Amino acid sequence: MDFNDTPEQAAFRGEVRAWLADNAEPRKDRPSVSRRLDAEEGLILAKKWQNVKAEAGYACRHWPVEHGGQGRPMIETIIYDQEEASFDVPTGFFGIGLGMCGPIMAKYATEEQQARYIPPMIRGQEVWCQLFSEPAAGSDVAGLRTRCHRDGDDWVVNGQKVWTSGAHYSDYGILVARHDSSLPKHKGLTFFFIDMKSPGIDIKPIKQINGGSNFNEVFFTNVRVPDSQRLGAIGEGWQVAIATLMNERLAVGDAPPPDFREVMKLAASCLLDGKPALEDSAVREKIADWYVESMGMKHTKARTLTALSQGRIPGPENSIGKVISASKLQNVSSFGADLMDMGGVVTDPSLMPAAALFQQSYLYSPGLRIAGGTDEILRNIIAERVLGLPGEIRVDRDVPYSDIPTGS
Amino acid sequence: MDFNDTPEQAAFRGEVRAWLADNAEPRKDRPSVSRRLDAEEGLILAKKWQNVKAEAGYACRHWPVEHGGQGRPMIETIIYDQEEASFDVPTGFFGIGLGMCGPIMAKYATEEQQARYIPPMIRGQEVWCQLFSEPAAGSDVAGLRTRCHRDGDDWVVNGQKVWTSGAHYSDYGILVARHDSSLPKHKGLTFFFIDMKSPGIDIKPIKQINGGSNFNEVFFTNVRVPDSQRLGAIGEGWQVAIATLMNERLAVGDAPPPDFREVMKLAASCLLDGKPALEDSAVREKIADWYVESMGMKHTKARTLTALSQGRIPGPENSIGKVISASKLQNVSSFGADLMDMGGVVTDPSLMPAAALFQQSYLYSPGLRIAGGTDEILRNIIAERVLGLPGEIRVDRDVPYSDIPTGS
Amino acid sequence: MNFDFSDAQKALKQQTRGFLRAACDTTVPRRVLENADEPYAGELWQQICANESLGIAIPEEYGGIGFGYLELCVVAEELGRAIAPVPFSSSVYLATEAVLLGGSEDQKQALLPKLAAGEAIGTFALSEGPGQATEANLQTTLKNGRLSGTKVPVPDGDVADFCVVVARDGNGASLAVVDLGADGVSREQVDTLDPSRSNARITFDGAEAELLGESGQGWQLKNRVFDRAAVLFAMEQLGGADACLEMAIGYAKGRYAFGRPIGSFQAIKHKLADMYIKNELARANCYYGAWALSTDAPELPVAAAAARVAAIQAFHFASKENIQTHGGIGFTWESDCHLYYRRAKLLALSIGSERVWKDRLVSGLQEEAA
Amino acid sequence: MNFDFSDAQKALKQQTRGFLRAACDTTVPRRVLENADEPYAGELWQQICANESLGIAIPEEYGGIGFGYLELCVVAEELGRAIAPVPFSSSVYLATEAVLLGGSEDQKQALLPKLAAGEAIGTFALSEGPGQATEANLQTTLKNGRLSGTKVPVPDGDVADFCVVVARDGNGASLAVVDLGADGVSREQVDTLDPSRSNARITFDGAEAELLGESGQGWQLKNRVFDRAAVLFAMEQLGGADACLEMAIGYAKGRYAFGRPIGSFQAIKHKLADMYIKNELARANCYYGAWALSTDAPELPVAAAAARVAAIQAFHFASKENIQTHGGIGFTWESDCHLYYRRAKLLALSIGSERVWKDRLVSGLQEEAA
Repeated sequence: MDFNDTPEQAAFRGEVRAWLADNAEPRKDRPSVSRRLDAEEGLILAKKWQNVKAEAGYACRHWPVEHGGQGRPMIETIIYDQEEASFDVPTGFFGIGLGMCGPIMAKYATEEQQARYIPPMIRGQEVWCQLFSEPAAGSDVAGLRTRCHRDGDDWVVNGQKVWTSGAHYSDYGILVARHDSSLPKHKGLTFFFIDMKSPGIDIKPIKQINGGSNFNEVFFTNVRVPDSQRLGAIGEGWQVAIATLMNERLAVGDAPPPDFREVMKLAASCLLDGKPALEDSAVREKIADWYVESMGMKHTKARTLTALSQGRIPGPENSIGKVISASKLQNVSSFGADLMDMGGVVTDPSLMPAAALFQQSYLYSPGLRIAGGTDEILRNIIAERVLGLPGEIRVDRDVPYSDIPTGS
Repeated sequence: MDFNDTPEQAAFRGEVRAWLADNAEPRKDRPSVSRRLDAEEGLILAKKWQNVKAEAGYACRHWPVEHGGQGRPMIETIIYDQEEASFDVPTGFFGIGLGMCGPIMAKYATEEQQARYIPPMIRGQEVWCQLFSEPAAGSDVAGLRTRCHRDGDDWVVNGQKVWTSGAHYSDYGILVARHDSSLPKHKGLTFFFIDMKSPGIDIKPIKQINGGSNFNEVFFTNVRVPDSQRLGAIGEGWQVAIATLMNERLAVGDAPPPDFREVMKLAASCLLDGKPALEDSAVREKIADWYVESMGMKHTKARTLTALSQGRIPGPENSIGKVISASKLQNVSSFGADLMDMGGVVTDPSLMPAAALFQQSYLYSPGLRIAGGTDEILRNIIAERVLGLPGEIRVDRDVPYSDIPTGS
Repeated sequence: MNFDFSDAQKALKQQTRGFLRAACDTTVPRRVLENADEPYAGELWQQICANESLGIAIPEEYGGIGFGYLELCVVAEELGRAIAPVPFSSSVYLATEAVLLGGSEDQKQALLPKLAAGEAIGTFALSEGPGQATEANLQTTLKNGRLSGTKVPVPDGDVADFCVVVARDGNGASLAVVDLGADGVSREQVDTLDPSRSNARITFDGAEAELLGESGQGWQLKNRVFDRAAVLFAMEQLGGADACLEMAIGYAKGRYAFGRPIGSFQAIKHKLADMYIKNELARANCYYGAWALSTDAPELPVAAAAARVAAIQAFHFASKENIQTHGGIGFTWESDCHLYYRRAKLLALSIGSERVWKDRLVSGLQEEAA
Repeated sequence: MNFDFSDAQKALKQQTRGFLRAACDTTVPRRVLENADEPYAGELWQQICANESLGIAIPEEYGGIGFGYLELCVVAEELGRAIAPVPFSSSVYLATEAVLLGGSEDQKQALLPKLAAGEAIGTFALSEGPGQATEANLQTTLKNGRLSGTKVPVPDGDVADFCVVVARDGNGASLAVVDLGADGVSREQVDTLDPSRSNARITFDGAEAELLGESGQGWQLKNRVFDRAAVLFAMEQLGGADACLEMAIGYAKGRYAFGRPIGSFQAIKHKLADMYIKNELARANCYYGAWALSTDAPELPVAAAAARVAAIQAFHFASKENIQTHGGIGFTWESDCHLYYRRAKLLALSIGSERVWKDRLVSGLQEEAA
């Protein structure tokens, strides 16, 4: 065991650090540039920065050269990301494109399409989104209802998608739709990439319970998509979607703070019965629990990085991350508010410890337990794919889609 | 709301109290008579006491007069039991007979059989047991394999039952067996009462993980049962069994100590970091949690008693009792041992607080989460029968029993 | 043994539920939540006044209808179920109880009839910002009948007519009544997790105030008020928790995934069973607390704490797992899930958090054992 | 970044696993559990001695093979998986570490070669009965080189040749080495939750003992020994937790109810997923602890506490829910479930309970932050 870089990795890290020092500002103890700006300004700056990175060869460094990457080992991309995290650079718009759409284009699109679409994606010139979930197809993605039918060289799409992050600023999107309802649900799906500026696409932001709007509803009314933008064979949409979702699960990041650190800080300044809450054993036990969870996830990631660094494929251990971190965020938030006792309901940042971070995350955290796979679906996945337990009894597997009970 | 007796109830309570004072010793701060004696002696004394109670009209007071009861309201039986709990009387052998077998005999046996079997049951002269569970049919009781076939006026039973409490000292038992494997599982069952001294019955005690043996395996080899001892029609065994199990769930008692009281006592005498553990806030929070659960169950029972006292049928609220109390016992036990720190593993009663009660219940409590319905089955029952949620998808409902997958 | 509400109390409950179903469906708390200009639902408050609900537990001699606390508990449970956006808890559970327990005859005569009629809204101010308020760390002072200091959050402090304030004077903690329209009082709405119930930050700058109860006995008096209020808050929380369970059951039955209702999956079934279990534990403890409140039993401090702890736990769990049961839609503003999730936290922190009440509970058990 | 064991360490792990699968299937701990006369598995212990496992982390100059702690961790994980009934933890994690950390050159020369060869079994005595041992409440005294007092439970105290004892002398707490065969020592087996590992009650009545480390520094030295032992105990617990998960998965796949494997029900699936999650959290913390132990990193106190806490939680959960997954059969003596349930509690209380380690963890974080 050795937490140090190899000489080669250390050299690369030094190079990156130097380049970042020349090209960006170190992070300071204030909101990051992305949080200081509104989304529109943020997007402009983020596109610029992504282009600078790409020019220097640091964007998607592990992607093949012909796609605009450098064909270097994955660990170099990770080292770059680790170093970039110490700098205050504008980010946050390209995760879905680079994490999900790029890899799927690389696998299924023609060479010409790859040459056309992937380089601008890497350079931040074109933003991509993902159109899978529907109002009646959340955990059960394959139950989706959006229809498509062939019309000449085109397909015509009608229906509704939901939970599409970035739909309103995206140039392109990947989409799965149902071309045949008489086939079993997983067999009647076909996959496309689409131009988000196509006529017939209507985008509405969704207001979340915390008041923010990170997601959209997207409505399709006779939207025409050329057959050349089909990815995979007709009826092979589910396999393509599954490959994409696998990429999504790898891309899921850490939960945002507060975590045990913020609770410790709060508990040091809060009094309980006249003594600092940090001396209270019930508080200490909670901090220890969350520390163990946080470090467990951190070191689990280190195991994954080790595998990547050695050119191996990571094991299933990463699957536990979101199950743990989403609930932890909700519990930490609630606990932090409770430590503030009767005053814990106030959300005015100017009046509150940590600028009301605990209160904000109390409202935000329920979404983390749902987005990207609910707690329940993730436990199913761990049980079936990692532990090898048998699947659910399925009533919807071998019948025509149109015969599956929907309750309506 | 009024926790006092009605004048009539108060009069009855006074009468009972006086009678008990004349006929029994008050409970003292030492193990009860049943715990001081071995099972054989205990049984002899318990039979005597049950007979004394019955002669005085206090045994099964709410049962009809023709069965040996007094035809009085249920609340009088409860008042008697409440008062008896303050006296050190030998009990513990008649719960299954009076709680499950008696009511089912009263519903399904002939008048002659009722006259023959119920009065000696009430008087403690004959002990009954229940033979439902099997090695391959635990939570799925209806999956049982014990076979019976008709031979002249008799039925011949072969197979194995398990988890039968008191089989070795019982005179009679109730039994459900499969008469036809070509029918769906719930339809091929028939119900009997049997003489436990019949030839071909072989009883072996089961040793539990705590070293005790409260249960038995019972093997049946060509055991003959007269058709006259069939309860319900041929093929109606499941309905009879279900009616019996309903009685069982009402009869499930409180979990034994330790509870919050014992934790408080322990915490008052144990030091943590040099101070009484009872001053430690993590300990106090646990005590509060368990107090709330205990009182919640106690007051829930009071709601049930109120319904019985008013001649109404209790609601479903009692179903929560075992789910809560079994896990609580396991958690309290584990916590108590932890409070004793490195010394908490010792089981020698002479060296340990509460005579090693916490250690004993650590080993005993896992059984409570399983016996009489596992945590999982009970949550299913609450969800389906109380909350009205839809049932599981069933693959074993409408196919011949012999076609149901068994994994072997 | 009669551990049940009377037929008349049950009828009152049904009647209140029917009234609130008509007058306060979830569009009403949502409207208040979304409009900063509407601190509470005025027309609903008028109807509640007209129903004489404010004076249920106030003796007739002071303008109330003198029913009793079991009746008040029944109404509280229904207001909680409806997540009613009105200053009922501040005015009835806190201000009224404080005056009843600590007020002089003159104060009772002056304040109670107005509270009973809804002519005045009262509230109670303890908290002085994030962190547990204790007798030792009180910053607000009462000197020569003048209050100075800042209280935040004060529930309904922006709309109340008067406030009972916990302050420090020469003898320790004391309670004082202050007219919120008086000179030296400034107040502003403060944002909270649940904007359907308004809260204020109130600054006293030498505002005239009148002692309520004995000087130096304010902390004990506050504890007695909070013990009584704890039962009533717990009843509201119980009602809210039940509403969440009903909502979750309804959704789980009607929402299909993988060709079957999601309520047929054990993960959902057992989640809702756990919700039911917590709600039943809360109900049993709440009803016992209601009995102890109504009879002023010596068991009240422990019974109130147990009701409060159980109800906090039940509503917290039910409101968050109701969102989870709904999945994505539960995280949207349009869904009603968040109305309960917000209210659960607001009520959980009113009159002190779970840990404070757990500590009081165990202290009470120690006193009983001593 | 290389957060992984080396190929050689992995090979040692496989080899140890293979050896224990053959030499220590569950009939071995069961035999020791059922026979009071067999305090540990003698022939297994001989094989472990022969494999030179006892001296893995002892430098060659003291008769060990001087591999290092990562190798010892790997062996500990496998011993834990096999719930091996041998005095390994007492002799290797506790006695050996105490001598290595606190012993004089003479003491090292005298004791380590015997420990490495298995010619002597050592152990460590802190607890003096139920309740947390602290420096202030130690009753055992060391005066003029003589020990007096009672220690219980002492792991393997009935079979060990010598013991490191925490005692009070004029300068505070000190460690002392005592020959358990000496005059003034009486010992008897004491019943515990896990009879597959023997424990003793040892009474010292003026027994001759030799100071280990400086007088008055015993508590700090004990803490350093326990920090190191905590990682090794945690590795054993991790192995045990993994064994429970494997056992539960196997049963859930093969046991049918309602016409389907019980592992196809979400209640079981999610229970086993939770077991996996806790085990993975424990694994990550344990491996990090192993790194800190092997490099004697300044992070060791916090890393050891985190490994210990996570491993206690994982093994506790896995051992109890393994019984639950098995249902009735899991509650029988014949099933192996209880072997793990007992061992989980024994290991959870050795060297101090979860709460003690949580407190150490947070204290360590406070020191790091200071």
